[in-house]
Amino acid sequence: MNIEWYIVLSALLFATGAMGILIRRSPMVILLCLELMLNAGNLALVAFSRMVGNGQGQIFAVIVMVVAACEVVVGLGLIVAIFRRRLPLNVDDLRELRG
Amino acid sequence: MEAVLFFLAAIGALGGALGVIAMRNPFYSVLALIVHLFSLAALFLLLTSAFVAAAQVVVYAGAVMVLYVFVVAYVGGGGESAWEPIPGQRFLAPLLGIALFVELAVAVLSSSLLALGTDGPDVNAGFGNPAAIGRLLLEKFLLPFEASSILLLLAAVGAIVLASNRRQTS
Amino acid sequence: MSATAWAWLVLLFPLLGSIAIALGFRALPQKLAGVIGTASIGLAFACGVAALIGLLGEDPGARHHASSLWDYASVAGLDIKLGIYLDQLSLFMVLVVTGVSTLIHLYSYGYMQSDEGYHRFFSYLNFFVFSMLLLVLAGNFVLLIVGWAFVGFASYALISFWYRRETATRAGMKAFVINVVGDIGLVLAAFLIFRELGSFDYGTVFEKAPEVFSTNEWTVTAICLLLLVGAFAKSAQLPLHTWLPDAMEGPTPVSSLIHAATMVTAGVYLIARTHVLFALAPTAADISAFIGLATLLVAATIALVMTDLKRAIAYSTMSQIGYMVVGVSIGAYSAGMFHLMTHAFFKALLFMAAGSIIAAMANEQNIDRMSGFGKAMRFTSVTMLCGGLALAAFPLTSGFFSKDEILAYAGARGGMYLIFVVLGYFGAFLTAIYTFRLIFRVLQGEPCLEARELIETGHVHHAHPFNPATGEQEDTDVGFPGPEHHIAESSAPMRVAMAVLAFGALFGGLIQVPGVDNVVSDWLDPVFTGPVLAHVHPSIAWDWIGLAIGGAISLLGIWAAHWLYIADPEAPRRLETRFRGLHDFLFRKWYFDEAIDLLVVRPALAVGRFSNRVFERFVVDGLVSGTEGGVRGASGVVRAVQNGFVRSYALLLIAGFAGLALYFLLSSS
Amino acid sequence: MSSAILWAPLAFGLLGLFLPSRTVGWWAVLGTAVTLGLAISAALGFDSGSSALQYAVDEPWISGLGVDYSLGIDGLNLFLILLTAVLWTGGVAFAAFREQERPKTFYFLMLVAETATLGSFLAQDLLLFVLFFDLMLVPFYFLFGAWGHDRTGEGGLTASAATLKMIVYTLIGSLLMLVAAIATGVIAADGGHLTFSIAALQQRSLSHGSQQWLFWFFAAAFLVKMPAFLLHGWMPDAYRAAPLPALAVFSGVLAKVGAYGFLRVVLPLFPDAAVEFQEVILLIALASILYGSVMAFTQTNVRLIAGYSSVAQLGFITAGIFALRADGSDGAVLQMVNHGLVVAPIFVIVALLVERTGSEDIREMGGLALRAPVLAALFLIVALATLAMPGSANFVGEFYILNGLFQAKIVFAFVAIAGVAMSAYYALRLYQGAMHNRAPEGLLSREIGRRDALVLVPLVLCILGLALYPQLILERTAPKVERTVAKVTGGDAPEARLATTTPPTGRKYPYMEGNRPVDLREPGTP
Repeated sequence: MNIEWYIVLSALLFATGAMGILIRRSPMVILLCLELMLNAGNLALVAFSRMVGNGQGQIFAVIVMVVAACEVVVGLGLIVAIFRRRLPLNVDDLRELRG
Repeated sequence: MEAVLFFLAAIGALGGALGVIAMRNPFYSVLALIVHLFSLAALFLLLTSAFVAAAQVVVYAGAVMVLYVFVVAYVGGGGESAWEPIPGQRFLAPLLGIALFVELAVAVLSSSLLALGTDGPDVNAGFGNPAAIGRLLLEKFLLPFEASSILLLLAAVGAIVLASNRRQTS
Repeated sequence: MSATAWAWLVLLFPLLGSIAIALGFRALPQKLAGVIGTASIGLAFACGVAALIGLLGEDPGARHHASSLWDYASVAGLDIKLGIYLDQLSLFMVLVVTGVSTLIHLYSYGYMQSDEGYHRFFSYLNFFVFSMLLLVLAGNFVLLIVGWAFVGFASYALISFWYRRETATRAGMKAFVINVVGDIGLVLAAFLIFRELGSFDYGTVFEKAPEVFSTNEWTVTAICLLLLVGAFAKSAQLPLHTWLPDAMEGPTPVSSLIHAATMVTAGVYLIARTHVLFALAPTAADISAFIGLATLLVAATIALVMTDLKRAIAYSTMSQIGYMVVGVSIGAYSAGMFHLMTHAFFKALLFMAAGSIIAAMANEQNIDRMSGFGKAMRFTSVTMLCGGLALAAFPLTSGFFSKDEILAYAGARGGMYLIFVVLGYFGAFLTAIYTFRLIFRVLQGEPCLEARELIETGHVHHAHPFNPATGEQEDTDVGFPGPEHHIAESSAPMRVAMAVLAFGALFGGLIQVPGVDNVVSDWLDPVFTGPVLAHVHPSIAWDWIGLAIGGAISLLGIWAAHWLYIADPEAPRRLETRFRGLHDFLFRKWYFDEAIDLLVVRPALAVGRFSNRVFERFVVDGLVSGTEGGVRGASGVVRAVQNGFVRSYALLLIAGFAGLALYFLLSSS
Repeated sequence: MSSAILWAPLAFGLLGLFLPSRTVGWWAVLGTAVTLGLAISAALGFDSGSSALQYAVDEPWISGLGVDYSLGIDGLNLFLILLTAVLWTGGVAFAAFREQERPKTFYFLMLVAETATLGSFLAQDLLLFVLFFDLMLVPFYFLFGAWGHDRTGEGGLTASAATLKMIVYTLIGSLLMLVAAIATGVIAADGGHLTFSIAALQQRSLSHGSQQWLFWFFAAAFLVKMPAFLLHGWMPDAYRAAPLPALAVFSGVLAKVGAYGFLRVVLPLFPDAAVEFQEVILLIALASILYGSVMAFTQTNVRLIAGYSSVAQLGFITAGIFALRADGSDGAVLQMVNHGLVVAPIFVIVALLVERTGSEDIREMGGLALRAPVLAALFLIVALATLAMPGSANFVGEFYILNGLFQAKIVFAFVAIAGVAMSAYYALRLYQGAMHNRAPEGLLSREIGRRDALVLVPLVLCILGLALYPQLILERTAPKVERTVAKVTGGDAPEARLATTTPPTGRKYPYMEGNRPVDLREPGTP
C-alpha cells in the first residue's frame, strides 16, 4: 500500500474529529473528538516513520499517546468537577467567557 | 492482501470516527471510539509498528476507554438537544471539516515529499518492535521520556485535585 | 572705578537689600529691615552720584557706555546680553529714581511702622527700585522689557499689599493685566525691530535705524506705535489709564513712589530713550502728543470732581504725565525729562502729605469729610501747600519752570503745535483749580471731628480701620495699619523726607531757568543729537512771555478755587446741580471703566462661559462620546464574536487554520 | 552612560519589591536621586558646542527587523532627561513624605514610568522610541486608576473610567504612530536593508505622498499626548482623577514627549510634510493657546486651571517648533524644560493647598498667605514663571518662540501673543484665589512643612537659576536644533544660513524671510 493512503486517511480522520468538536455540545463527546484528532496525528506520524524507515516517528506517536492520556485524565476530571457542582454538562451553557 | 486489510481497517477507523460524532448517547460514542482505536491499531501493524499498535490497544482502547466508560457511567449519558444555539455553526462546521480535509490532502499529495507514492523502504525485522522502541526511548529520547512521565504524574495529581470531593466556596 | 561699574552697583544694592529682607523676614528686627531697605537705596543713590562724577570727567559727546555681564540668551542670531547702557539720560533717571526713592523709603520707615507686613513692604519696595533701575539702565530692548515687567509686578504686589482687602487685590490684578498688555506692545515692537535691524541692542539699533528706515515708513511707525502701547499702559495714558486710580488701594508711600514719582513716568523715559525711532516716525510722535494732550485734559477734568483724596491726586498724576508725554513727543526732550524730575518731587510730596492726613482721619479718604487740618497739622499742611503750589505752577516754584518749558517749545514749533500751547495752558488752569480745591477743602474751614480731636487732645483719631470703598472693617492681622496707627506727622524720618521734598518742589526749578542757567538741558542735550523731530529753540524772550502767561493762569486758577471753595462754599453745589449731566460724566470718569468692561471684559467672559458650557460639553465631549461610540461600536462587533460559546471559538480557530493553510497552498503553487 | 541612566530607575524599582513596605519609599527616592546624579554627570560631560550624538549606544537588538537598541544624548534631549530626573526625584520624594496605599506597587510603577519616559527621550531608534512611548502609558494607567480619586460626586467620572478615557485617546494615537513607524522603515528601506535608526532614516528620503500621511499619523500621537486643542478631551477627567505626585511628573514630563517627538522624529523624517502642513499645525497650536487660556480662567478646580494652562503652554511650544526656524525651536526646547519645572511645582503646591483647605475649588480657598508666607512666596515665584514674566526663563522661551513665529508667520504671532495676556490673568487668579483675600470661615492655614519645602525649594531654585542664565540651555540646544531645522528648510550647511554669523542688518544685507535669505536688491544690480 502506498503511504499516501495512510496520510489521506489521517487527514480524513482529523477533519472528522474537528467537525465533531464543532458540532457536539457534550464535553464528553468533545473529548472523544479530540482523541480522534490526536489519533489522526498519530497515524500520520507512524506512516511517515514507516516511510522514512526510521523508528523515531513512532516515539513521537507514543509520546502523543502519553499526552493524550494526560489530557483525558484532566478533561475527565473537569467533567466530574462540573458534574459535582451540578452545572450543566453542555459547553454552550458554560459561557462565562462571553465578552 | 495488504490492500484488503488496509481498506477493512480504514473503513473501521472512519466508521468509528463517524460513529463518535454521530451518536446521540455518549456511551455509544465511546464504544464507537473503541472500534476506531482497534482499527487504528491494525493500521499501525500494517505499518510494521508493532509496539505502537500494542500500546494503542493496551493503553488506549484498554485503560483510557475504561476511564471514559467509567465517567460516562458516573455522570450519566444524557443526549443533547437538537437545537443549535449558535447560528451558522451547523452549516459551517461540515464545510470547514471538508475544507480542512481537502486542504490537507492537497497539501500532502501535491508536496514533493520524497518517497511518497512508495510503500516505504524495506526495513529489517526488528523495526518497530518493543526492543527497538525501548532502545530509542532510553537512549536517544530519554529526556522526552522522563518529561512525559512527569507530565503523567502531574496529570494524575491534577485529576485528583479537580475531581476531589472538596467543596470550594466560590 | 569706571562709571559703568558704579552703575552695576546701583543695580546691585537694591536687589541685595530686597533679598536680604525677604530671606530674613523672621530673623531681622523690624527696625533693622527698614534700615537695610533705606540704606541700600541710599547706597544706590551714592553710587549714582559716583557714576555722575565719573561721567562728568568725560567729554559730553562720549558720555555713553555699554557694559555686559554675560550672554543672557544669545543663540540663533538673537543677541541678548545681560547688559546696561549708561548715558546722560539713564543716569538722570537713576538719580531721580534713587533720590526720590531714598526719601520715600525714609518716609515709609516711619509710616509703616505699625504694619504687620513691614518686612514684606520693604522687600517689595527695594525690589521695585531695583526693577525701575533695571528698566532705566537696560542695555537692550529685552532687558528693558524685563525691567518693565518687574516694575509692573512690584506695582501689583504693592497695590495688593493689604491682600485681605478684595478691592486691593482686584485693583492689583487690573494693574497687572493692563501692564501686561503694555509689555506685549513692547515685545512686539522688539520683534519688529529685530526683524528690520537684526539686533535688540540699543547701540546697534539706534545707529542703524536712520540708515535703514526712511521717514514715516510704515515699519518704523508701527514700531513706534507698539512702543507707545507699552509706554501708555505704564504711564496711564488714554485709554490704558484705568488701573492708576484703582492703584491707590495700596499703601500711601507706594502711591507716592510708584504711582506718582517713578514708575508711571517710565513711558516718558521710553519715548525719550527711543527718540531716534520717533524722530523717524513723526506721525507716531504726533499721535503720541495728541494722546498725551487728551489725557492731560481728561484727567484734569476728572480731578476736578473726585472726592477721594488719593484718587484726585492720581488723576492729577495722569494729567501731569500727559504734559511730559506731550513734551517728549514734540521734541522737547529735556523739558519733558525736567518736568518728570520736578513732578517726582512735588507729587511724591503731595502723596506723603495726603498719607499723613489719611492716617489722621483713621483711613478715611473722602475729602467731603475733611476740613480744617491747616490748624491741626502744621507741618503737613505747610508741605502740602508747597507741593500744591509747585503742581499749580505758582511762579518760581519747580512746576512753574518745567511745565512752561514744554509749552514754550510747542509754541516755538508753531503751526499745529499751537493747539498744545492753548490747551496746555487751559490744562494748567484746571490744574490750579483742582489742586487748590483739595488744599482749601482739606486744610481750611471749620475743623472736622478728627482734626478737632487732634487740636484739642494732641492725639490722632482712634478708630478701627475700614475699607473706604466697601465700608467693611479691615483685617489688621495681615498687616493693615491697626487702630494704633498713630504715625501722622509724628515720626522724624517722615518729616525729614517731606522737608527735603518740599525744598525740591519749591526750588528744584531754579536749576533750569531760561536765560539764567540750563543745568538739565546742558546735561541731557548731547543724548538728543542725531535725528530729532524738530530743530527749534524758543528764544529766551518768548520763554519769559510764556512764563508770565503761565504764572498769570496759575494765579487765576488759584483765585477761582478760592472763590469756589472759600469765598462762596455753596458755589460748587450750585454748579453741580446746574450741570448735573456734566458732573456725572466727570464723576464717573468719562465712563472709561464701563466702556472697557463692555468692550473687553464682558466679551472675554462670555467667550469663556461659552467655551465652558457649550463648547466643552458638546463639541469636545461630543468628540469624546463620538470616539467612545466608535470604540463601543467597534467593540460591539468584537463582542459579538466573543459570544462565550467555546464551540464558536473553536470554529474560528479552525477557520483561521483552514484560511492559513489555504494561503500557504496558494502561495506555494 | 545612556544605558545606566535608562535602567537605573527600573533596577531600583525591581529591588524595591523585595524591601519592607516602610522603607520602599526612601529606596525609590534613592533610585531617582541616583538617576539624577547620573543625568547630571552626563550633562557635565556634555560637549556643548557639538550637535553630534553623545554617550551613544548602538547594539543590534532584533536584527531581523532592523531594530537597534540605540540610545544617545544630544542638544534636544539633554535637558529633557535632566528635567525627567529632577521632577521624578521631587515627585517621588513628595510621595515618600506621605503614606501611600500599597507602597511597593506604587513606587515600582513610578520607577517603571521613569524608565519608560527616559527611554522615549533617549531612544535613537524609531521603534524603540515607539516602544517606550507606549510603555509610558502602562504605569500611569495603574497609577491613575488605582490610586486616583473618583469624581462621581462632582459630576465627573470614576478614576478607572477617567483613566480608561485617557488610555483610549492615547492608544489610538499610539497605534497610528506604530503603524507609521513601521511604514516609515519599510518605505524608506525600499526593498533594501531595513533599519529604524532615526539617523539612518534621515538620510533616506521619503516620497512626498508617503510623508503626508506618515506626518499625520505621528502628529496624531503627539498632539493627543500634549494634549492639543480638540484632542484634549481626556485631560480634564484624567487630571482630576490622578494622584498628585504622579500627576506632577505626568504633566511635567509626559506632555513634553509629544513636543519632543515633533523635533526628534517628525521634522527630520518628514521635512516636506512639515513645511506643507506648517500652517495647519500652527492653527491647532493657536487654538490650543487661546482655548487653553480661556478655559483656564473660567475653571474653578485648581487642577484644571493648571491643566488647561498646560494646554496653552504646549500650544506655544508647538507653535515654536512649527515656526520652522532655529529660534522658534530653540525657544520650544527651552520652554519644554521651563514648563516642566513650573507645572510640577504647581501640582505640588496644589497638593499642599488641598491638604490645607480640603477642597480643590478655588472659590473655597483664600487668605492662606497669612499663616504661610513662605509657601505664598514660593507659589508666587512659580505663578510668575507660569505666566512667563519677563525675567524668567519662561519668558526667554516664549520670547524665542514668538520671535520665531513673528519672523516666520507674523499674523500667527499676533494672535498667539494674546495668550500671553490671558496667562497673566489666570496664573495670578490662581495665586490670588488661594493666597489672598479673606479666608473662608473655618479655614486653618499652616506654613509649608520642612519636608515639603525640601521638595519645593530646589525646584524653585531651578526656576530662579534658569531665570538668571537661560543661556545654559540655549547654547547646548542650539547646535542640534539648527541642524534639525536646517534639514526642514532645505539648507545645506546650517552655518552658512543662520543668523549667528550673518545677522540680517538692514537692507544692505540679505533680507531674512522665514529662514531663507531673500535678496531684495533690484534685479540686475550686482
